[in-house]
Amino acid sequence: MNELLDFFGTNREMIYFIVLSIFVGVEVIGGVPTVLHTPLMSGANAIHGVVVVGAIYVMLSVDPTDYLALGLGFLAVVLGTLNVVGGFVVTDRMLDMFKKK
Amino acid sequence: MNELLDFFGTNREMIYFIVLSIFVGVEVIGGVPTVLHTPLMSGANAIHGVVVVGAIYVMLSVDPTDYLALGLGFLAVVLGTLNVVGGFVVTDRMLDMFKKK
Amino acid sequence: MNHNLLEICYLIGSVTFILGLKMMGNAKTAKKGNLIGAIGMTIAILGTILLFEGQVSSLIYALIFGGIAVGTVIGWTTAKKVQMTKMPELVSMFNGMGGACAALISLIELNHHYHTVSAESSSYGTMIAIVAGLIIGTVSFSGSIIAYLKLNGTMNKPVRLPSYNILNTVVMIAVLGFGAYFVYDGGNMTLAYLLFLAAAVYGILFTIPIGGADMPVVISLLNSFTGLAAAFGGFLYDNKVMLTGGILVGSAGTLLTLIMCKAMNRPLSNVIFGAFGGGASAAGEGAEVKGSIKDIQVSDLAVQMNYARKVVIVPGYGLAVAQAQHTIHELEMLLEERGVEVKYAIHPVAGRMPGHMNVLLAEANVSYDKLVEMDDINPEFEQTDVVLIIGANDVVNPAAKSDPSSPIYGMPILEVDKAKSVVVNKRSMNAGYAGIDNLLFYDPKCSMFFGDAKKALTSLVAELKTM
Amino acid sequence: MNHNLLEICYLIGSVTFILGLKMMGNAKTAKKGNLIGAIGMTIAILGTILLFEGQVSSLIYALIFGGIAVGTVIGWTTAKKVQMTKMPELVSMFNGMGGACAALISLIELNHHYHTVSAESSSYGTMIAIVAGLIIGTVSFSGSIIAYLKLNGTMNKPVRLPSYNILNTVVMIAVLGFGAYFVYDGGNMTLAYLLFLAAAVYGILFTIPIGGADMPVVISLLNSFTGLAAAFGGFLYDNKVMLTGGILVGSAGTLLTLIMCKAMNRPLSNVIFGAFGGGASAAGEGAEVKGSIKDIQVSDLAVQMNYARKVVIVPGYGLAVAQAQHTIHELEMLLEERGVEVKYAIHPVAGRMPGHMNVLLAEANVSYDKLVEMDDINPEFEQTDVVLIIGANDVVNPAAKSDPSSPIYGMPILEVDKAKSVVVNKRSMNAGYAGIDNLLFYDPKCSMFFGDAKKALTSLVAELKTM
Ligand SMILES: NC(=O)c1ccc[n+]([C@@H]2O[C@H](COP(=O)([O-])OP(=O)(O)OC[C@H]3O[C@@H](n4cnc5c(N)ncnc54)[C@H](OP(=O)(O)O)[C@@H]3O)[C@@H](O)[C@H]2O)c1
Ligand SMILES: NC(=O)c1ccc[n+]([C@@H]2O[C@H](COP(=O)([O-])OP(=O)(O)OC[C@H]3O[C@@H](n4cnc5c(N)ncnc54)[C@H](OP(=O)(O)O)[C@@H]3O)[C@@H](O)[C@H]2O)c1
Repeated sequence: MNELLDFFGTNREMIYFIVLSIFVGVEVIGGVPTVLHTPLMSGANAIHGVVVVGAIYVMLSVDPTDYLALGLGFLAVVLGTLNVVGGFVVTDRMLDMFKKK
Repeated sequence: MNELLDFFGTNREMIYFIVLSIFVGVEVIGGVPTVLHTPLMSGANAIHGVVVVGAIYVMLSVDPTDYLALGLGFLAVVLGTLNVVGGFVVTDRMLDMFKKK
Repeated sequence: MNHNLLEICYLIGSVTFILGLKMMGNAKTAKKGNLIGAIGMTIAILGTILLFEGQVSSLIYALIFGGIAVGTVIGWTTAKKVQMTKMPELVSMFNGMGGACAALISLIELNHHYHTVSAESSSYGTMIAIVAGLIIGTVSFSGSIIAYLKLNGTMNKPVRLPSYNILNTVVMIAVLGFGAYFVYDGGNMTLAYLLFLAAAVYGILFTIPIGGADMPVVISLLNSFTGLAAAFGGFLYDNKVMLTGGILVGSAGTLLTLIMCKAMNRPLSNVIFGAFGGGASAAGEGAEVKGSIKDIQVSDLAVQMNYARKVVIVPGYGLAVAQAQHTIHELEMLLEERGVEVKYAIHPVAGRMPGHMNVLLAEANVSYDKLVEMDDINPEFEQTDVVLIIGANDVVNPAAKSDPSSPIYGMPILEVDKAKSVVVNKRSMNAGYAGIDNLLFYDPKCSMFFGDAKKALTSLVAELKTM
Repeated sequence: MNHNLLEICYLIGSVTFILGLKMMGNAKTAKKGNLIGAIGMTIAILGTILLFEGQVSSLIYALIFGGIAVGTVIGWTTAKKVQMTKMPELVSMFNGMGGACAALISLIELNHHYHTVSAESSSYGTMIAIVAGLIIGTVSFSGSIIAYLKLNGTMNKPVRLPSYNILNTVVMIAVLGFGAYFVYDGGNMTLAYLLFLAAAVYGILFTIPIGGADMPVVISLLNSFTGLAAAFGGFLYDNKVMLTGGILVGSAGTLLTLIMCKAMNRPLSNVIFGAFGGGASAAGEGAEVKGSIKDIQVSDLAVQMNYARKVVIVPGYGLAVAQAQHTIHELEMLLEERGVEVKYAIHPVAGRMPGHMNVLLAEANVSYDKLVEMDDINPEFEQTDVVLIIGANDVVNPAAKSDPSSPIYGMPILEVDKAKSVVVNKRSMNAGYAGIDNLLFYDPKCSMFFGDAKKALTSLVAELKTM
């Protein structure tokens, strides 16, 4: 119990950050019309591609003689970029379908 | 410019906190029907009564021989409580008007 | 340990504020939302007192609990006793109290600062938070008092000092400059009181030229000011619940203010710098008035209503002024008994505050199902035999649709002219809130039924009863 | 200095993600919202590379830029080239890539950890973030690949291992236990690979029993998993933009999943633990089928449509399967030329993903104005002469309104039976997605026009042209 409280005390900022972000995420989606669900899902998909930032960061700090890490890191950057670029482009194409002609 | 950057660096958590809170505040209100504006305003009014927490805190730390501070602090607690209690009760009464009979 | 527990109380408080506000945005959950907010507030307050780590004299505890007791009793009883129609001024008053509380905290902190700490020891950040809390809290306080007096009728003419817009801007800049100097210089207690006074004067100047009818918007704005002041208090003490509560109300209040303005189809600047808020200025340069008006006798009206299949009542500000809500309910029940279908058409900005008509009619026990919002009732007018307009004017003014030069052009209106016949009750041909003529009254379908709403309706009810 | 600048880039990124998602919720601003998100992402990525403080070998720079180049080229071209109807599987694939990226980061961190740091030096917090990222990212990865294969048709039968619900739960608990042990014990590289494998197996087991038609919901769920994995990466590096992006998608994705389930009137547990997702199980125990069905000849149908005043087309999953969107558009234009008013009635869950019909018909250049949503078209059926249903079934099944025992009871439907006459095109009397009978087909007003949608429509168009 005490440990939990301590944990709370030291991570207060982080906890508020998480709670507020969750609220923003939930609120931002509320009341979206059904037809937009698929593009929205696709857009959200592109946004979690931000994980590529982590991949880049890890590459920047890696030991340049650790070939395993270099290889995995390169793969991670490729996959993350795929997620980001593919995600945004596909979403854009989907949304093109919703414009009035 | 550099100072601004430093300020940002040291207050990063706070800035995220503020930005996210503003988003939550704005999102939470969006799409509220007109008839609820007055109770909502009144409810928000009660919530900023949380300033009474500051008044209590200041009282708890005040020097008990500083009569000016004691007087002002007492007044602050009274006014803040008025804001809180009056605010919630009035809102509740207003909302009673919106219930189906 | 205690400290961490307190932080959890504050987290709970913050979350309840968010959830509470969210739930208040929906008629079904609103009451529960308000309750949840109140519970969170109680937890935050009790936590602050009970989990405080440090030696506190019993005198101070006595003062705190005494203060809370006094505030609770006064707040509770006033809130319970006040008439439903006086609610807006009460909200304004409570808002002012919150602002004053924030200002007092700043004064105490400054007093403490000059007495016990060497002037340099407070950082700029702390000083900015203190001074900002003082200025914003005070403006909110004095502004709210003026708003209260205006809604109350004590101060019912907008006071327009010569070139008050320029004057106000100058005073505002002066107050801000004073505040900045205060932070920079370190200040002293005399200067602090002067700053308090200056801010109070600005709050008065800010509010005084605005017409009484615009007060709901002003109160909403001052509401978000108090939120901001509370947030600065949160900075000062690194107190998260004050921060979330304050910022939440600050941003939500600002948005609400803008939404309210939008519903009236006026920009906020127009409200603050006054265009027709006074109710007399900017009179209609609208279309020229042609045609003549037609009176209707109470006996004819009674017959017409008695034999109608469907009657729609359009209540407006005049109904509230005349306090005729009970009489209209009586009329409605009488007609329903005789098989006439009766509905109320509720325009979103009828009256002088959002939801004014709902609150007013609910007070008279009118069933909520009978109140139909604008968008839902507009298609029904075509099947309506008689529309009875009681003390409403702008909300049925066709100029909003047809005359681009009209100040209310673009505001959605109740399309009463689609009904078979329209009867308007008001005391004279005077304009409404926007100060413009209403061509509806000259429509051949429309007859006027002059008189104070309460008296006129009472005579109508009496006449109907004889039939 | 650089570091603070980077933090500002991250703040910009976070704000654009929020604004972007918000704007994507509205058809008017959606495209702009997507663009804003992409700009923020670019800023965050470039900031990370250019503002890095430390010595980096040029090999690493080359690998990073190379990786980005490769990813961009492949991502861009696949996304541009893919057929509109294949979008859902592509989204699933990209989602899997993100999950794999998160898992790889964790593997690299672990590798680094065991090679250079003594095992104790990483705190539990760090270890938890690494292991959670590994597990969640991997589940999302392998699950998305299965979802991809299912949508793709490569794996089109739901694979039901014996008592798979129990099996899955056991595997899930085992993986979680393994992860907890790993954190507690400190682990080693072999264990890490084993954990990766175990998580991958769980991802497969989780997705494989779910029917292909439920994949949109599953993808949405896996989408929020990847968000969570990204957020754990954010923890690890105290990286705010990964945190906001990840948490945002995690919470928004979860909500979206629930909303999608609600639109289908099924609880999420029902989707995951499978009830009728297979399309064959839980067949209709609904009302007994009475009456007989009536065929219609193409010539009769052509006459009927030619002389109708108003025709409403109800497209469904079968239209997508038959790829008949261009033919239906041709039919619509032909009828319009002859003075028939034609509209499309779009049910929110027609097809197999939200907005499926919009996307499909837009591909064939059908004007957006002709697509009418359920709530708006339902009141219009009374004035409709012919309703032509093409490959739709559940969305017009009256059991949703009348039969409380039906699995789709409570789902809002298109009320086609109010129209003067109804014609249904499908290949047989087989059930739709929910696997239940449809009494509409036995309605005296209703005739069946059997055949593959594309062939049937082509013959109808040909017939019409001869008239
Ligand atoms: N609801 C809000 O939130 C809000 C807030 C601020 C401003 N407003 C503005 O207020 C206006 C509301 O429109 P409205 O149609 O309700 O009111 P209105 O346009 O202000 O008209 C009210 C009418 O009631 C008549 N009246 C006054 N006292 C009366 C009495 N005792 N008996 C009978 N009639 C009486 C007046 O005419 P006589 O003098 O001839 O009797 C007047 O023309 C809009 O312009 C809106 O923008 C609304
Ligand atoms: N939209 C979403 O987000 C989503 C996601 C998951 C699940 N769902 C579910 O999917 C269902 C959608 O309803 P729906 O009415 O669109 O489809 P449906 O109920 O699945 O019915 C489709 C019908 O199309 C016919 N069909 C298949 N291939 C055809 C072809 N080549 N030519 C002509 N007809 C063909 C089938 O009958 P024959 O075999 O006799 O031809 C079938 O009865 C709902 O139950 C919904 O809950 C929707």
